[in-house]
Amino acid sequence: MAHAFKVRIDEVRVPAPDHAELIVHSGELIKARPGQFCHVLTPGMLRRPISFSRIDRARERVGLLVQVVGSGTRWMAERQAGEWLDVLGPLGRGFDPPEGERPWLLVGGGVGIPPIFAALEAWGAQRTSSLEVVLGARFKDYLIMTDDFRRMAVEPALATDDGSAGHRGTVVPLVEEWVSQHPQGQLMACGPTPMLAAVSRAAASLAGPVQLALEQRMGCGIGACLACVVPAEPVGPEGPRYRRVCTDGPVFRREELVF
Amino acid sequence: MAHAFKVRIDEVRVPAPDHAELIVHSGELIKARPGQFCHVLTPGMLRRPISFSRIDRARERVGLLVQVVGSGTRWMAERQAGEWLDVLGPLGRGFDPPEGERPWLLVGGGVGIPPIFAALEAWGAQRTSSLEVVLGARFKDYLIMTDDFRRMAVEPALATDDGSAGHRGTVVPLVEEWVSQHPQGQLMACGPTPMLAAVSRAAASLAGPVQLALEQRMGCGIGACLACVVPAEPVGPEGPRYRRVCTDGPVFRREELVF
Amino acid sequence: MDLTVRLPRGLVLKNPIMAASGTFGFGPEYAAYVDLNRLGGVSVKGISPEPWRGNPPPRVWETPAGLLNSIGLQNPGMEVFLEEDVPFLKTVDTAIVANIIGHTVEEYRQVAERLSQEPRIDAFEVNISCPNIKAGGITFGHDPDQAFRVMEAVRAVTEKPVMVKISPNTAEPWIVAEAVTAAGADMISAINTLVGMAIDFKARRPALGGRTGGLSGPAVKPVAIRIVYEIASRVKVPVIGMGGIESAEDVLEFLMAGAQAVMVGTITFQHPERMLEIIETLPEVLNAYGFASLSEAVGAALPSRKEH
Amino acid sequence: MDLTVRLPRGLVLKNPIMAASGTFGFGPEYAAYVDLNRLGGVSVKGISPEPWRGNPPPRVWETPAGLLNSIGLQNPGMEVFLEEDVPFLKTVDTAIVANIIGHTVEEYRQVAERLSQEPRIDAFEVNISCPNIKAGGITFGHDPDQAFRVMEAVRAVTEKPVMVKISPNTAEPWIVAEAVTAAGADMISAINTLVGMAIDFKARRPALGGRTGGLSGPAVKPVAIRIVYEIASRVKVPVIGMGGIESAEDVLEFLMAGAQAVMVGTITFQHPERMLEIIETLPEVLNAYGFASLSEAVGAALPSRKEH
Ligand SMILES: Cc1cc2nc3c(=O)[nH]c(=O)nc-3n(C[C@H](O)[C@H](O)[C@H](O)COP(=O)(O)OP(=O)(O)OC[C@H]3O[C@@H](n4cnc5c(N)ncnc54)[C@H](O)[C@@H]3O)c2cc1C
Ligand SMILES: Cc1cc2nc3c(=O)[nH]c(=O)nc-3n(C[C@H](O)[C@H](O)[C@H](O)COP(=O)(O)OP(=O)(O)OC[C@H]3O[C@@H](n4cnc5c(N)ncnc54)[C@H](O)[C@@H]3O)c2cc1C
Ligand SMILES: Cc1cc2nc3c(=O)[nH]c(=O)nc-3n(C[C@H](O)[C@H](O)[C@H](O)COP(=O)(O)O)c2cc1C
Ligand SMILES: Cc1cc2nc3c(=O)[nH]c(=O)nc-3n(C[C@H](O)[C@H](O)[C@H](O)COP(=O)(O)O)c2cc1C
Ligand code: FES
Ligand code: FES
Repeated sequence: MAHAFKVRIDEVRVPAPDHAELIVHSGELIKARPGQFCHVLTPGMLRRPISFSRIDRARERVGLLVQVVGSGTRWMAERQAGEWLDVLGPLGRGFDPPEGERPWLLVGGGVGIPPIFAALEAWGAQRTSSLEVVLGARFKDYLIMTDDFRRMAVEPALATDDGSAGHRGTVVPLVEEWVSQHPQGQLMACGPTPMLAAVSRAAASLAGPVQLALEQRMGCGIGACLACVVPAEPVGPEGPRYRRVCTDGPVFRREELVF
Repeated sequence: MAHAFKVRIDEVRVPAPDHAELIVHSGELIKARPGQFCHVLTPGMLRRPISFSRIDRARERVGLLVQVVGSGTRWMAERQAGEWLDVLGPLGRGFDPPEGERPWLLVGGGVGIPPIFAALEAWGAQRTSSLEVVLGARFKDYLIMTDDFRRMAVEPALATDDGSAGHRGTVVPLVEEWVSQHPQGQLMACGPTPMLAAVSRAAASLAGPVQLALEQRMGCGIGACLACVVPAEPVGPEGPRYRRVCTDGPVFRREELVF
Repeated sequence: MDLTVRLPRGLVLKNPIMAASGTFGFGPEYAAYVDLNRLGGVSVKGISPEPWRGNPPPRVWETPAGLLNSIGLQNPGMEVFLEEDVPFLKTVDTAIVANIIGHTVEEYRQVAERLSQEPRIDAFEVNISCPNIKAGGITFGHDPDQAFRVMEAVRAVTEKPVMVKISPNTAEPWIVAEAVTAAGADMISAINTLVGMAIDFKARRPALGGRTGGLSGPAVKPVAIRIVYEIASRVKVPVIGMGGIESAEDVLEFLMAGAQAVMVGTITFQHPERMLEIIETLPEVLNAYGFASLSEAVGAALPSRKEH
Repeated sequence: MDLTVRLPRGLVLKNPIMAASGTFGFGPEYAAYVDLNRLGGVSVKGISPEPWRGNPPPRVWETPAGLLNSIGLQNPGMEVFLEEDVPFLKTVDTAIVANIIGHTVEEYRQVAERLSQEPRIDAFEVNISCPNIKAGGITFGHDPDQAFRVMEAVRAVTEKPVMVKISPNTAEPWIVAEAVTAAGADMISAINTLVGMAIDFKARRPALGGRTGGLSGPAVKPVAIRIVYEIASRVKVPVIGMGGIESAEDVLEFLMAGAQAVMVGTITFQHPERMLEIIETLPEVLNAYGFASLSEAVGAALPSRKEH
């Protein structure tokens, strides 16, 4: 029977100001697919959904990379190696593996970068076609994990809102350009909802699958409470139907969603 | 201007199972009189009122001896030397010093023992008349501070509910006996309200002052909220008047109270 | 210790701990985490005759020791429930309570009538107290006459045990409890959520998509205890208590205030296994406070009990 | 940043932070801890024509993120207040709000008339919402007609600014707010405490001497925000918000929900100096969320403001 369980924090890294990556040891969580998440107990009323930033099956370690935005992520960032986290997971629908022949674009924005890196780490080695990565953030310091991508021999294209690194502005023009050059391509993206909406529009013409990993405030994390919904197809007379990020997602196909 | 302030815990003692005595360093709290208290911040909504178990002016240290009965006292008992407590105090009306010529009885029950010891420590050395101490508790282990009394060269008479140390039963028969032998005596007592009610009755005939230190659930601790009241004289047609333990007490004269 | 609870019309719970409606899906969702066979019962998510979409997201927001939700009773309607969830429920041995909702008296009647034919449903919980929908829902629960009419319509179409779920958002919730008891309710469940709101500073608007939401969790426990106590003091039928339960001690508090059984909601999101832990520790906690049996604790703090 | 708040009938606050009635005594009690000259104002403990004894102890009980109290409006009566506390209040420079209570409309009139003669009193807060007394108090606050009559009687005897304090324990608190505004109230203050209860396991009875109590503290903030928002959306007069404020962020939440100023209660027991800290940090917090002035934040989350 599944249950909440405790995992040991092996290591705490500080990839950027206001960020922390907890490397936790767990034979259970390494079963995760990139794009899945675990639901972490913090002192608040609700658990916090956090994606996996890396899934190291060999060493039985996964990464949880958080940006401090409130009480729960602050609490997580203050943990020390040797402490334990209470988690539920892995949860949700992750990314489907890339299709072998298609050019492949990975797009990450802010704390949407970690699951994108996890996808690259999981499937990047077996790729037979071209691969590019586009990362965006508010400013330079928040462009996390770029060294991890480089270690995977991928040089990500960068965009920052303030131009402090890479292109000034969002990732969207970079995505548009790639789409126009790779009409047969496939895409995986994770980031803030407005970014995903723009990426979804930009990628509408792609022949391959466009997979988007969404965020939404969650209650249970396991499909019972219907808190974590996002507007989805089909759109009826009353409006779009609502689907759950925690179990129907976080990863959806762009055709499934309504932004 | 008075304010809440932080005091350093110099030492944590474990005088009995489920008890802890925090020895804190503070130039402010040593101004306290025995019977006064400080209001300690714990994770709950309200501060916890705790009396002083010892007031060492020379070394600028006071003792806060708690019995674990709930979340706040448990939190206090888990503190370590070197940590800090946030306190308001000293607060309330303490014991008046004993009158020099009168035989003097000190009565402590359970966690009412600490302020009784503080009174002995403060005034015991200057006494010119006889002094006796009666201590009571549920069972042997909860008879705290007896060694402290002995170090002051006082052998306390003991009573436990279950007879595991000293007389079986309450302190009341011991008090009655002392009262009958010392009609000119004076008395100070602290303990659970039913014990104080019985002591008050037993001491009704004493010629000297009978001072009783009461407990009540508190809000502000400084006289503003009227939470901490106990029934007091005068009794009007509607019943007794209510007076505040935090500022009118905790120490009252027996004539002031209605049990 | 025997934890069995015997309720009207032959409704028997293995123990007094049930999952609260809306926090436990239709049953299957938590089945991977909780052995449903060990629960006293499960009150499923509110069911209407037709599917309801629910409110726009965000639908939950944390507050101090509490949770605001504006799910808006999203549900696939009674037919989908019967087809997709009841088969699973037939495989588990726990009391199944169908929480029913409607926009009109007629809709309540419809769903009660249809689900009454399904033997797997052991009881009804008539939800006239959900603050998250505009028509129906809470408006029935704030007016004793309308509440009476809903209960009367449900009573006419089912012989199964029926409880009515009371809103805490009125000055005197027991008036509605008295009205529905007069209309034939076998039990009262209390409380549903308190109406509340939070502001999203960045969006400069109410944080929840539905604007207001229902407040649940430990924050509301004192309000719930008081309402259970008042209803149990005034109404003859059994009361099922809920609101903020986190521990076996909290369960004891509801029992002493007059509840015969309880439901556990919000805390399940944090700790899926908490209900089972509560069931395990309840006998110890009862003993620790001097109760030799479950029934001894029920109503122990009520004035009537003190006079005995 | 200028934090001055201008309210009806010339009532001016240095800043929007006032001490909530019943949590700050009559003023002198906290004077050793808080420089009263720095506060926006102080609403003193409820004052009746004659002394009130209050309820038997215990009078407070902790709950999750909340506090239950059943003080029962113990106070020495208006004459003692005038003699013993007003002289001290004359030495401090902050707005003094007299919180007034009565068992009857006539008693409200009496105390308003008598205190109206005292120049040191800057405003009245008519408390028709205290859950801790049997007659008067909350019963006026739950009935718009009775609330109207209380306000009408007070209005007839004073030219000072008057706010009426609203109970959260009804389904539609704005109805009472509308009634008292029609009777001449210059402002609304909201909320008073929610009715709640806790059980003392050992005593096997309700924990508070007064049986039920009023729930305050962070637990109630979502209920308070919603009521302030609804009243501010419906009523033209300024709203003074309160309920669970712990921080400058909480103050901003009330401002955005439509409050022009706030009162701070329960948290003062934990941190006597918290109101001053809030006053100091409020400008930073306003700036952090993009508000250049206090008035910009007021009502920023109201629907009417969004349409501009
Ligand atoms: C599937 C999924 C995966 C995520 N993966 C990551 C990740 O790898 N790294 C990372 O830093 N963040 C991730 N997030 C966002 C992360 O969950 C929030 O930043 C976090 O919950 C904020 O909690 P807090 O207590 O710090 O903030 P607070 O604002 O204090 O939280 C209050 C409440 O709002 C919820 N909340 C606030 N922001 C969000 C948000 N953006 N999404 C969902 N709930 C939110 C919290 O969970 C909590 O219930 C993910 C979100 C989802 C849904
Ligand atoms: C003037 C005074 C002096 C005291 N001195 C001591 C002392 O030296 N050592 C000691 O161990 N205890 C002392 N007490 C009792 C002590 O305050 C309580 O045991 C303590 O507050 C319990 O807190 P808790 O969180 O552990 O218990 P909980 O039961 O979890 O507390 C819940 C609430 O009830 C209040 N409360 C519970 N029991 C009492 C009580 N007996 N008296 C007052 N409030 C209570 C708490 O302060 C808190 O607000 C004193 C009480 C008073 C009034
Ligand atoms: C997310 C959520 C959804 C809910 N949905 C329903 C519902 O569909 N029907 C209902 O009667 N109550 C519903 N409730 C109310 C709960 O059943 C319960 O009455 C309330 O949450 C108080 O209990 P708790 O504090 O243990 O959660 C819901 C509560 C929550 C938190
Ligand atoms: C101990 C206590 C006593 C109170 N007494 C009064 C009172 O006399 N008059 C009144 O209008 N409100 C009274 N209140 C209510 C507060 O003024 C305030 O409305 C409520 O506590 C919510 O604010 P808070 O959560 O910041 O405390 C009292 C509250 C508490 C906690
Ligand atoms: S968080 Fe509960 S259904 Fe998704
Ligand atoms: S605790 Fe507030 S008056 Fe004593």
